[in-house]
Amino acid sequence: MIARFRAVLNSQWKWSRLIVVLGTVAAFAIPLVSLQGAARADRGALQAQELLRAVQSWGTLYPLLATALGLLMAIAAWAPDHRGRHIHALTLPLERWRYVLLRFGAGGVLLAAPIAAVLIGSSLAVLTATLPPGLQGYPIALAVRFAFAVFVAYAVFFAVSAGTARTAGIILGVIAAVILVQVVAGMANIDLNLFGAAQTVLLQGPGPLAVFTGRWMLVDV
Amino acid sequence: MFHGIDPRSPIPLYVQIAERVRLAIATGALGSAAPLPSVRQLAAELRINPATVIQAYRDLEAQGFVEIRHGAGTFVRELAPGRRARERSQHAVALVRKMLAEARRSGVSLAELQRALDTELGAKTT
Amino acid sequence: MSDTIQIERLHYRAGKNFEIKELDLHVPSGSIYGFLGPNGSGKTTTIRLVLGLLRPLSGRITVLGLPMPEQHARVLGRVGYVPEQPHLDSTLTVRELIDFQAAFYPTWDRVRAEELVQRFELDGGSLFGRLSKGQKAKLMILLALAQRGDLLVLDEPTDGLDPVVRRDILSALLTYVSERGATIFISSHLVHELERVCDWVAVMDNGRLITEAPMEKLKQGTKRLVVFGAPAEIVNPPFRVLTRESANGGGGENWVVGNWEPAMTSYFEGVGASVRDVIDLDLEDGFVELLRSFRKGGTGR
Amino acid sequence: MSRILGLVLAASLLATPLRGQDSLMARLRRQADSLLSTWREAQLLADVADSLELVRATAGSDTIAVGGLRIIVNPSPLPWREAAERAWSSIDSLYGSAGEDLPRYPYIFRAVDPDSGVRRAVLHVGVELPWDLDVRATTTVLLSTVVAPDFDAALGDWLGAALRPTPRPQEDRTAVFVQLVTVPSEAVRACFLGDISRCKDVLQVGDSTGLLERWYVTPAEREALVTEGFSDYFARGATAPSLQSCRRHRDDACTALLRSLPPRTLPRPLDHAARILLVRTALRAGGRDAYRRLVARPNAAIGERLASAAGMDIDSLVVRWRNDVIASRPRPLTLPWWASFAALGWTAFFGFCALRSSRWRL
Repeated sequence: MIARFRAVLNSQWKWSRLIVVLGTVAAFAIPLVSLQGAARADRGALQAQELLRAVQSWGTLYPLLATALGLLMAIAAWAPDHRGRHIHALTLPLERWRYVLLRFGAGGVLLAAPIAAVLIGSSLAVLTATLPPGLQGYPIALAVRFAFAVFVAYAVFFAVSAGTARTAGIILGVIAAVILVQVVAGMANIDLNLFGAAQTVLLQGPGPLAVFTGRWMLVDV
Repeated sequence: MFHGIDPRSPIPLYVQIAERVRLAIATGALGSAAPLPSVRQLAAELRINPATVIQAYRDLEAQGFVEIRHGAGTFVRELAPGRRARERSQHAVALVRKMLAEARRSGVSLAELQRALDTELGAKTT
Repeated sequence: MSDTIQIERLHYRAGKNFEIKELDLHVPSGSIYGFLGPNGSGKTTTIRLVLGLLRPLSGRITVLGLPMPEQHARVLGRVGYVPEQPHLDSTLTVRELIDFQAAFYPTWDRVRAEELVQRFELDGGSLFGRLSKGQKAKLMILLALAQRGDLLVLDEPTDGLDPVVRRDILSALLTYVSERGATIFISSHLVHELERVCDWVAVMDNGRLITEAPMEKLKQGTKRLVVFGAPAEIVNPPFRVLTRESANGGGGENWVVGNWEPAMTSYFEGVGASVRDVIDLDLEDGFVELLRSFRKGGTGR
Repeated sequence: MSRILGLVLAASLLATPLRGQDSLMARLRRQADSLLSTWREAQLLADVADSLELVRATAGSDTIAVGGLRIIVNPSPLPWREAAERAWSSIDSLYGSAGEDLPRYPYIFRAVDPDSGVRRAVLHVGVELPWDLDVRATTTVLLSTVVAPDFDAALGDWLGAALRPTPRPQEDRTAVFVQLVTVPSEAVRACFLGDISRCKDVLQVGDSTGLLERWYVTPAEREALVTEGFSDYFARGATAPSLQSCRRHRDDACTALLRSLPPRTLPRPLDHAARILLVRTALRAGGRDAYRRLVARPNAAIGERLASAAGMDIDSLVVRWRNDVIASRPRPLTLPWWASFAALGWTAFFGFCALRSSRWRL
């Protein structure tokens, strides 16, 4: 089983090398850059407010990076199979779900690099920057949130691209149906707020995307 | 020795191979106790089914020309002196029979065939 | 002698236009089984059904004694497969593909793999996408052979390749068979190649199996007869009449018959006809005649 | 009123011949007299109605007295008794002995069924509230209606907000902590770091001369204050040029602008939460009569009043206040615990969906 996992990992690494490297560099750079500019001690009392604003604006990059990593890794995992119409994978001597699990695990392992980069980058940033009194760095909390975001994004896009065109079609169909109903309701001015409902389901509460919203603050009170 | 094996001819391949081996033995190209090529080697070389080669070797063994020693391979047996001559004459008869069938099919009369033979043989002996 | 592949009453339909009905097929183990048939006759579909890539509507498929596609994971471990179109990823190098495949087959034979790489002069570092058609075919054969499987399923392995490459591939295949005694199920259009190599032949057309017989029996049993004075209707002959045409010039008729034995000429005297000549047919002529008669008459076996 | 009359006259002149001129004036005067009498009558009626209303509002409802709190409520499922006890405990803790003066007038509440659409007589006195509130909500209603007894204007101006008992003091402290850390003022930062005299400045309890320099010490702060806080206020008219020069980091221009602000409009660095917390700390430290002492001398300096209320000098009070604030750093807002499980759950769920990806794809 280990040999198989290593083989799948190597092939996945070859296809997603660029994504992982770029992702890692970006994940390492964002925290450093976000603190570097704003942590100038000479701004005196203004430093705290400016620092928080900078951290807040840079903070929006983490969920974007996480989504991009998840999407690209999922595509890198399945594009070759789709090109070969899955014949090679289906002739391998293992059950389908085991093969898919290997792919999923390989992608997960490769995604560990950018996550580690965020942890190291943010810890480094917090150590090197002179934080104004009262403000504290939360590198681990940020890294953990980033990790969950990456894995949730990866799982979502992995499920969509692993499925046959039929399942992808179904998912897109559902989304299109929701939009259509909302538009029709809008025209017939029935006050049916599907987007609002969908938003609350997906974003707030334990929805899948809840981990994306919320405070991506490397430094906070 | 095995060039010109024709898989498309009606004569089965194993018969053709056996014949070629017998001919080689008859003409002395294969001395007694000489080793025949191994099944794997001959099959790969002629690109034919190994089972065909095996069957040919078994026929030869049945006819007493070779002996198969497991693990060591196939070797030509010690033949009685007259056996090679008899083999050669049988081969000649087979050749003539084939020539006659070919002549009949192409409408050549026996007399013309006889004359052609004499001139060909005459030219050879002088 | 048990069969490596057994298909009983297989029924499969893909879309509206193609269907395999009531297919029965038996591949004896240790044999080299040729699978002949025009394009679109369902050869590749049958192969995919055998490998468990497709799910039949009904019928039973047993490969190496195990039911397919239920036991596909265990069976495929002992089956080497070379598809019609290359199915490997073009962005991986030859070395990576070999290592990838090696990890999935417990019986992988690393020595043979290296030896074949030398023999086929494959460059380990080059990308699969950049290999020539011949090299791709060689690599796929290499992967199939190095698995040390008991069954090799080849879907037109040497189709469209130059003679040199074909020769290398065939000899490598035959060496393997003679060493391991494995079974080969080979589908091809190169009839001469099959004639030379196979000891069993099956002919398939439009989703139905026309005939399945040992090579010699099929070749010996199919003859063209020059017949004179045969009555229009002949009553249940011991052989099977494939086609019957009046020869051009010279009043006789050309018959093509199947399941022929030399002794059957006596039947014609009984009917008041005479057999002027019995002409042997090679596999290709036999195949063509079989197809024509099957399509005209539509009779099965 | 005369203008409209003029108009009416003009209109009538145009519309009718001149002969009835004097009869019009007589008629208007008679109208005005009758209006006056009806107006006085209405006045009498209103007084009667009010007294009736008072009687009606309190008729048939029971009064609940807890400590100094007396409330009159109509029968309803609202948990008045328990809410009153809770409210009284926090009122007492805040106002201490001054709480006893509350009963001078009772509070009237009328609970109504929130679902029923039936028209109800409008209640002019007391508070109307739906009766589906829980205890906490009812307590909050009670606390928000209770007005701090004899709360003087000086204290109100200084505080800038109403002083009300709160069931959850901890939230205020964390809010003040966040301010101490983030407010862009050197004085506030010094206070955070421990300089008590700066704390007194920003709380405006010490010497209140030269507040601008005390509150906004460095030029950068002053410039930031002008450009961010008052940029549109100064952008027009005479002050525009000095605004431009202040933007070009000319501190004298910024300072001049800030000085030109009308009194008490200079924004205080800390908002009312800090000062309310200071008062609470003082009342808590001063025991039961602290509130009475606080409101005893309305025209004394805020600092002295707080000190007398707390029964200690102003510096130690500010030290205690600061320690309270420093001690209540907000809990780091990391990922809530359930979010991690939710994320893992969703990852597993979608992973499982992928596993179900069908094998029959050809």
